[in-house]
Amino acid sequence: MSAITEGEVGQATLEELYALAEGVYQDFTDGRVPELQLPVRSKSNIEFDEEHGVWKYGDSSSTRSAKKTNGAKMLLRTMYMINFIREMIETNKSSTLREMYYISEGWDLAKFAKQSESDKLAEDLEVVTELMREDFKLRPEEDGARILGDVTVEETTRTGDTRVINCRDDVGDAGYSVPFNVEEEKLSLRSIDCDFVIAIETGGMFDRLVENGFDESHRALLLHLKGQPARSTRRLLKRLNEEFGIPTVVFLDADPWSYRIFGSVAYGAIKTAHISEHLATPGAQYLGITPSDIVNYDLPTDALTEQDERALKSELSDPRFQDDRWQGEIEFQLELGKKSEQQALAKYGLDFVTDTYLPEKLGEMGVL
Amino acid sequence: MSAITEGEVGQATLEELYALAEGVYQDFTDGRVPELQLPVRSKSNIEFDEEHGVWKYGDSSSTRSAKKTNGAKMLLRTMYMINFIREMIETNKSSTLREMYYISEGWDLAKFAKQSESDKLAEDLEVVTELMREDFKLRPEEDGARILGDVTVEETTRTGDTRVINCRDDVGDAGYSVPFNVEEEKLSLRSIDCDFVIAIETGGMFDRLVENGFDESHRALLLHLKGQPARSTRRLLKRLNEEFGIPTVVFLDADPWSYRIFGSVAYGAIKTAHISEHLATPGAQYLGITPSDIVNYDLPTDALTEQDERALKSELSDPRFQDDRWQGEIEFQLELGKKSEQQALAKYGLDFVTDTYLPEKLGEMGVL
Amino acid sequence: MSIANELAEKQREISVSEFFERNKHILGFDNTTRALITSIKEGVDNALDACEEAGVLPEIHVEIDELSDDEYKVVIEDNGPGVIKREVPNVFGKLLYGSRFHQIRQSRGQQGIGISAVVMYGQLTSGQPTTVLTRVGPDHPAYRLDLRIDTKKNEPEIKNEEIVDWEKDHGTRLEITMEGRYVRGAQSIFEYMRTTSVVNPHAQLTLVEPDGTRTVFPRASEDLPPETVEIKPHPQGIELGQLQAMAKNTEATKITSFLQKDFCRVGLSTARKICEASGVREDRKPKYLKTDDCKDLMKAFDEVRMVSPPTDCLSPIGEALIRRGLRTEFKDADLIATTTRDPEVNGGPPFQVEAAVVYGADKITEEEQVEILRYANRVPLLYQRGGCVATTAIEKIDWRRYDLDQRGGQGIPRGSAAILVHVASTNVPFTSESKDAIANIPKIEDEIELAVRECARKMRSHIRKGKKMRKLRKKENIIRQIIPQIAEKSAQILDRDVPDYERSIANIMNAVMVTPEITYEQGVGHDVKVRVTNYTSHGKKVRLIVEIPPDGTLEDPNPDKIGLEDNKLSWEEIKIDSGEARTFEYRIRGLPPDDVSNVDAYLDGIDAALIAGAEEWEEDTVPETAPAPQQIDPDEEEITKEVEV
Amino acid sequence: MSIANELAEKQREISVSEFFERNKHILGFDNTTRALITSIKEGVDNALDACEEAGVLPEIHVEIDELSDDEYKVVIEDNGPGVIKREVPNVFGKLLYGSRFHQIRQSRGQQGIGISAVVMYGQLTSGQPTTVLTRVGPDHPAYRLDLRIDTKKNEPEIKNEEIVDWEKDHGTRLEITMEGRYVRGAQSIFEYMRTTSVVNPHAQLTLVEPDGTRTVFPRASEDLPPETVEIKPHPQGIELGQLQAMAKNTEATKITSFLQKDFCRVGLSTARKICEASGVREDRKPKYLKTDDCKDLMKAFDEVRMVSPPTDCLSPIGEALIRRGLRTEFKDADLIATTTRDPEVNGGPPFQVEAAVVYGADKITEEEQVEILRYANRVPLLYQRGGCVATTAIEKIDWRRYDLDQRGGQGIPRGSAAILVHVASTNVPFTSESKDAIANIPKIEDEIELAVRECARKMRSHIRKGKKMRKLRKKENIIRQIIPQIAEKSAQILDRDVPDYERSIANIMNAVMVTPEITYEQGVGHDVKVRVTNYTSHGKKVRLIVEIPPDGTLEDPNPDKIGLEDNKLSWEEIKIDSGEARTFEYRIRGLPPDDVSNVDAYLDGIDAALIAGAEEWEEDTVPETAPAPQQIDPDEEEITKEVEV
Repeated sequence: MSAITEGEVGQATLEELYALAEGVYQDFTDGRVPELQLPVRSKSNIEFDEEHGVWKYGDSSSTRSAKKTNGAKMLLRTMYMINFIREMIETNKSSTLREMYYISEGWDLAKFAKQSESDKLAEDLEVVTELMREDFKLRPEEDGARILGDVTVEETTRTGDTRVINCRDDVGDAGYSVPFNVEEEKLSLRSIDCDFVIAIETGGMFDRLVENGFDESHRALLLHLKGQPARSTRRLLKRLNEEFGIPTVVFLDADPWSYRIFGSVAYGAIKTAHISEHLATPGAQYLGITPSDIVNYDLPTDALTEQDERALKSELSDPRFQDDRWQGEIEFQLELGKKSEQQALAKYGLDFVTDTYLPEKLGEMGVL
Repeated sequence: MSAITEGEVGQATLEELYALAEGVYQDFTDGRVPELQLPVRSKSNIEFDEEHGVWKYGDSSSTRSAKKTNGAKMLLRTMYMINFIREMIETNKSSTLREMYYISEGWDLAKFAKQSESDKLAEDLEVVTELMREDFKLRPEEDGARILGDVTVEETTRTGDTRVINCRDDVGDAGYSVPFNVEEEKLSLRSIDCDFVIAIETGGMFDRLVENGFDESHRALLLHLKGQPARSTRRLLKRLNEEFGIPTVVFLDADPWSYRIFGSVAYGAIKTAHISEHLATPGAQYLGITPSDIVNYDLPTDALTEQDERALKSELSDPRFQDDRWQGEIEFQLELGKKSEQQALAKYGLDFVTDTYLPEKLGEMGVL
Repeated sequence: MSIANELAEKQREISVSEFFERNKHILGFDNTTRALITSIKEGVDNALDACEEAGVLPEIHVEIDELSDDEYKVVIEDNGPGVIKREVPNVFGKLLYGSRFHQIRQSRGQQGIGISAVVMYGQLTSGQPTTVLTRVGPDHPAYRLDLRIDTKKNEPEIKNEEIVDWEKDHGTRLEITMEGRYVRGAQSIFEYMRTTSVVNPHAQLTLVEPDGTRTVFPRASEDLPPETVEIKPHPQGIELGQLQAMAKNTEATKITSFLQKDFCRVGLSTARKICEASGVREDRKPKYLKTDDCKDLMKAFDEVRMVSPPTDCLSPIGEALIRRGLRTEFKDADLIATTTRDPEVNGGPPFQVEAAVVYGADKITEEEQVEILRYANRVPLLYQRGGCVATTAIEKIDWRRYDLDQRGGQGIPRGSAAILVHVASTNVPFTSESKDAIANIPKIEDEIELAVRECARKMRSHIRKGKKMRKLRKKENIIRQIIPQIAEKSAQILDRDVPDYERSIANIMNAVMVTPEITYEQGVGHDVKVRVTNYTSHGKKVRLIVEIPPDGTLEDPNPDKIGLEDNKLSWEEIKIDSGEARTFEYRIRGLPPDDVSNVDAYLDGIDAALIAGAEEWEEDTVPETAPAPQQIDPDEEEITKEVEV
Repeated sequence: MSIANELAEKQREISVSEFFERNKHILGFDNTTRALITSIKEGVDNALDACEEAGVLPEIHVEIDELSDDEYKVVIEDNGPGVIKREVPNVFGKLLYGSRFHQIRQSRGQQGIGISAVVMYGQLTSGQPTTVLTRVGPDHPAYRLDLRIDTKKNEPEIKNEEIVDWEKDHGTRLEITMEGRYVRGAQSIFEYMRTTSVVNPHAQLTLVEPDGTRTVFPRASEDLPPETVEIKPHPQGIELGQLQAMAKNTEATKITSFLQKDFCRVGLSTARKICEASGVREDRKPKYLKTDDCKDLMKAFDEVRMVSPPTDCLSPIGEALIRRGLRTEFKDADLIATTTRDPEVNGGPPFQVEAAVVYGADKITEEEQVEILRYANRVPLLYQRGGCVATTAIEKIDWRRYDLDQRGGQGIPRGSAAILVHVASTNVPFTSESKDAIANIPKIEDEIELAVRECARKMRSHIRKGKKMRKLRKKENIIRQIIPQIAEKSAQILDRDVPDYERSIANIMNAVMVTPEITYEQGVGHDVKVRVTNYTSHGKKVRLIVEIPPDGTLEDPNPDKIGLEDNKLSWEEIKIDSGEARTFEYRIRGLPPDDVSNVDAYLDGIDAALIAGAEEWEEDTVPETAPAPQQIDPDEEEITKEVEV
């Protein structure tokens, strides 16, 4: 990795943002109605990017025009936000998305009504400039992941010191807390002595694998996704996979929301399809729980709710889930009408997951 | 702290649980309807415990009798759960509450319908035996806290090694992740070089204080509560306060739910009033945001919802909130009809909280 | 000439037939669909009245033929007493002519308008006369007459008349051609016939529809309704103007005999008390009474204590028959609750209200408005539901109190229920001569409300009792499974023998449970097993009593030492030890499958609080039968003597 | 003796007064409260009819005195033409006697029952005769008669008769004593008088209540409603039986002259066509026509083209008067939409439906059911709302389509609206003689539905137009604030001068906006300012036209070069540049504050798509006045010649 200084990143970001303001300014000068073009950000407009092996936005676009009251408001907010980002870059600060929402208190008519509006605008800016939120010095409230296993990282702290940490020997049983910025300039990955990475949905299961010593017994790097994983988590998974070249397996519940998590890890999330090549790990494999597991292992289940069914049907038509295995599993689950959780394996005792289930599944997948 | 071995703890726990089974057995032998007596676990039955300076359950009790179908079911479940705990203690295992819920799959009629039922039964067992969940080898799904600051701890890992960690110098910017068990046998507190502990509700604010170097500039130990704090977090706060004798301040949003958090930190939570002396930090002080702050600092607000108002009124009659300051603040807020969040301070820029607000408030409180 | 003179020249008398011809919608001829229904209704009501008056079990045949587009021939034939030839033109060809108008007794027809109006409508729309075929007995010829009405004069015209052969000994057959439209559905001839059959189980009705479909609504009871008796006006039920008219027209020459002869419930002593109270001399001639005298008498009527008028002028359907009719309609209903109110006789014509509530039938879904079945003098009311006092009385009730859904606590409730209301009266106050809706008379509304509420209360207690019993049975099931497991598990933890838990179980249930089980087999009947389990901690002496459906035959009771009285089957007292159970069995023959859907059981000898699944036995439980006509008051007898004097 | 013989002995004729005496609820005397209302209603309706027939502006005085508990004296006095002495007993003392029954024209009373029924009710409940005081002109004496009805015979009896002094030149005064109960509220005499006054602005009504309160409902219009004309039956509106009766009673001796003389819209040529089409010879004597001949004629009536019957027998209220009446009631209403349908004349008696919908008045809250105001021949209907075709027609409409709340898309909707329905007819088909509800005649229901829907559509477009305009104004406000800020901010980021944004703004709005502003000042009137802003990117030539309320006076238009035609005020065409605005002003005098609540504006010269806040001007916009009686058809004229031949 070539070393990139923060200053350089900042200047490039500002150039992109100025270009936006320039467009609006020019519209006024020419008597046109100012507008912004944005790709359509929905399932219907994502395409497979052969180069990176991930899903990205296609060519459909929508126009945000000052013709509509809401469009005009968003344009004004965009101008304010560009101004704010400029200030942060110039003073070397960063801000949470929630803080930015409150910052807008002073923006008069451009004030946001809800945080979801300001979050969305930040994403829009990413999309238009093809930059990442981190470049704008904006970060989410979300917690970063925890990892535990024999990997050594080097973190550049806020004070500028570098700190080398082994994520098994230098940390407690709770593991290493990943910072919200995991880009090279903040965190570099030194070395690893694991055979694969296993990303886990729930903390309970993460702790179970820690308690049962799965990291040592099976040479695994354990990573806690904390539900729908934060960008930094997905980015870290991507980097672990790319930089160390070891397999990534994902261990989730058997329900549509978990499949969505897997989709965002392996293929790219729809909301962040503009930066899928940075966030998605195309080689990641779905370990379980699969709908077939529900039957094969006779797991405790809950009935699918109407919402679940709608979500499953929506996934059936999702371009990312078109391969035969996914189609077969989802259709099977709809037929079954059931869902199950990873901790349901406890039905067979606390050690079943590490002694039986994971070795069997990893064996099938050729990872063990 | 005297060293207590795990084996000793286990034997004492089992004695208590056997006593319960004995009572039921005796009821049958005498032809009585088996029953359990439990303290009433509500706001109406908590009393101030002069000895520990915390709020604990009073004398009101309710009877769970096999006369009612539900009572009979709970008694059966109690028997099953005692059996399961015995097995864990004997094999030196632990389990998440969720895992236990799934374990009950094999319990036939005693199977739980929802996890909330099994969680509640575990709490009931604590109440009756006057032991803690940790003694039963049960732990929650909840994430532990993160701390950052100049404190050194020694963690006994699952492998039995001890590991010494300085929570500023040996960790990344995300801080040290506290394990789910923070009892002496797992975590001991070695030394500290801070003037006070500041417990913070949101991750965004925690990261803001980290980014702005508040730990170093004001000699503070930062602790992220993560919303309603887990037991282990409250236990840790208690231990930091007791073992190092430094002040604890709590920095939350200005809404009834945050006051409830403060109540559980400082006075003892109603749900865990049976172990308040282990979990509550009577010396903890509420720093803000206070309803007065909303007006004094002219903060952005949301209107109180009906739920908020009900919660505030309920707090007005809560025995824990009877002192004049709380009564005054809550009544003022009801009059105001508004609430506000700690990140709302960003209205005045990203540094306002560390440069102005916290120093002012800490000064008023006599901590700085 | 003044304008008034001009106007005066236009003044003319209007004949009653002209009036109704113009306003035929008032009589129920709003449109062609309805006209056809109204015609059948008037004909069948008339036929039923005639048969009952003559004491004949009605057999009524209705046939509708489509002659051409919109033109139908309607045939109504009965086995009634027939009409003597001389009266035929007046009865069928003159409006406001009849036998029942001046009688105070319950009958379907009253005004002498209905059937003549059908004849008038037929002639108006088809131009054809009506054909009447009638015979009054086997020794009399059968006559066939064609007749029209001269509406300008309200007088019949006979167009043709002959003696014909007829296979019937007696009866009447009408053939009327008219414009019409034949439909099926909620408001239809079929529906009218079906609902009529529900409350007239003694009649056999046959309907032949235009497409040839023949439907027989068979006779379900061989008993004619008790004959209603004509009564004289009661002093407390008349108005001043009526009293004046009666006084003017009486044959009596003294006030006292006038009061005794022309009123009911007035004997000599009562008549004297009235005179005394009013200050009118006993020997005054009624013809010469002044308005003020009459007013004084009216006041005295209210002051002097008098026996209520007799109620044998009324003929309610009776709760048993209502239930049977509704059971035919709602076979799977969970409950049919009925009420027959006492006749209401003070002031105005006597009337009596009956109501029923059907609950939990499949054909009425939870989300829809409840069905309302309205009857007046055993005649179903199909139209003008919203304008009827039966409906407004139901709408006023807050049904949420009776566990039905109702927006804002008023209006027609929603739920799986049907409500029946029957108003019987010597003079039902319809809102119009089309007899679609009963007028909003406060007293009638009150009575309907009371009757419906009574049924609603039964429904509510049924709903709640059902819930309670289901809960108890569930508890029994669960306790019998769980308690042994608790015992076993506690023993396992302590590594001891399993303790005896039976006494604990008895302590928990603490009730004597009665659980009936009914099985039906074709050709055999209903086999009923009633299990009585003593879930209390002590032995109990109990006596079981069950109710047997009135029309069923009891067989093979076991144990066979029984008593049977008023449809109540009771066994000898028996001791059941704590934790023990006994089973009582019997069979009921002769009832259709749906007629026995639950068992009303009673336990004697233990506290009500310890009984589950049955009622506590109380001696005064009254058997339920159709209401009997009231006894004539002794005071009534005096009249005869007086008149003879 | 056969049973039939026994029964026959009881058969009797019933007089019409006996019938109605027994069934007085049919006439609206259900209870004492209602009896009092009905009595006033019959008296006032009669008085209004009489005055209008005589061409006199009605002045009607009603007074109710409480004599004792439940006994009232009712006085109704009018300034009508009076009744000649000879006719008094029949008019007031005989049921089914009157002048309007045989006439085909619109009037309130029709059957000759109403007022006699009041007399009968009075005598029945109080025993007192009715007193009639009447005078037919200044040259005639005033007579005072006391009379009763012999209900057994339906014949009047005069009890007393004298000539008296009376200050009135002509008129009639009735004094009737009766049992009653006086109430206020939704169904009351006061309410009847008030709602009557709403649709009879030409009448002055005075009410003196028992407590002495005197209320005058003043005359609001000096014009009598257009006089209605009596017409003969139209061939397409009669039934077979009617034709037969007419043929039997005609004086004509040939079919052709029968058709011309006794029917309307039949001239010689039409009569001949009918005979030809029916195959009935022209010279046949009507008296001897057979049923089949009549049927053939009936068929021919349908085949031969005929002009519709004249409609000057009807007298609708007219949209303007309905609006005025409703505006008095609902002062703050956002909208009053009205419709007068064309008369419906094919088959049956002619009738005409008017409807109005009031929207957004404070006194009707959003959550409650809408108010329904029903009228028949200008008479308000207070009772039996649920049984009336006006209500069922409203209930059938899916009001959710018109933006009102309605559960399940049927039933009475909820919302801040009131619905008025008026049915005018030569023979309104009431469900009963109490005239509470109009019967469910499909054609009438259809017309009501169409009329109400038309108003509902206007209401919906008003609701939506309001929403649209509010949106546009909001947009204008926001755009004028936001765009400059965007420009400024983008300049700040780029560190340049603020660009000119006006052309961009014009591009955004792309409309010519019309925004009126109304201010009212006591003693001055309504000042109206209409601002027209050109928010398009090019200059536009426009002409503004605004509607002036018909009863207001226009003052000070500015600019003052204007045209005024049919209440439409128009300015000269003017050019407005892009981004510019012009203001037009005028004043309206002479209207109450609430009468001008919005401005109907039109723009001429630009595309409808570019107009905001106004309508596009279309030349054919028709001025709105009360409907004029139709012209008599020329074919009608032929008759006179024929008859003379």
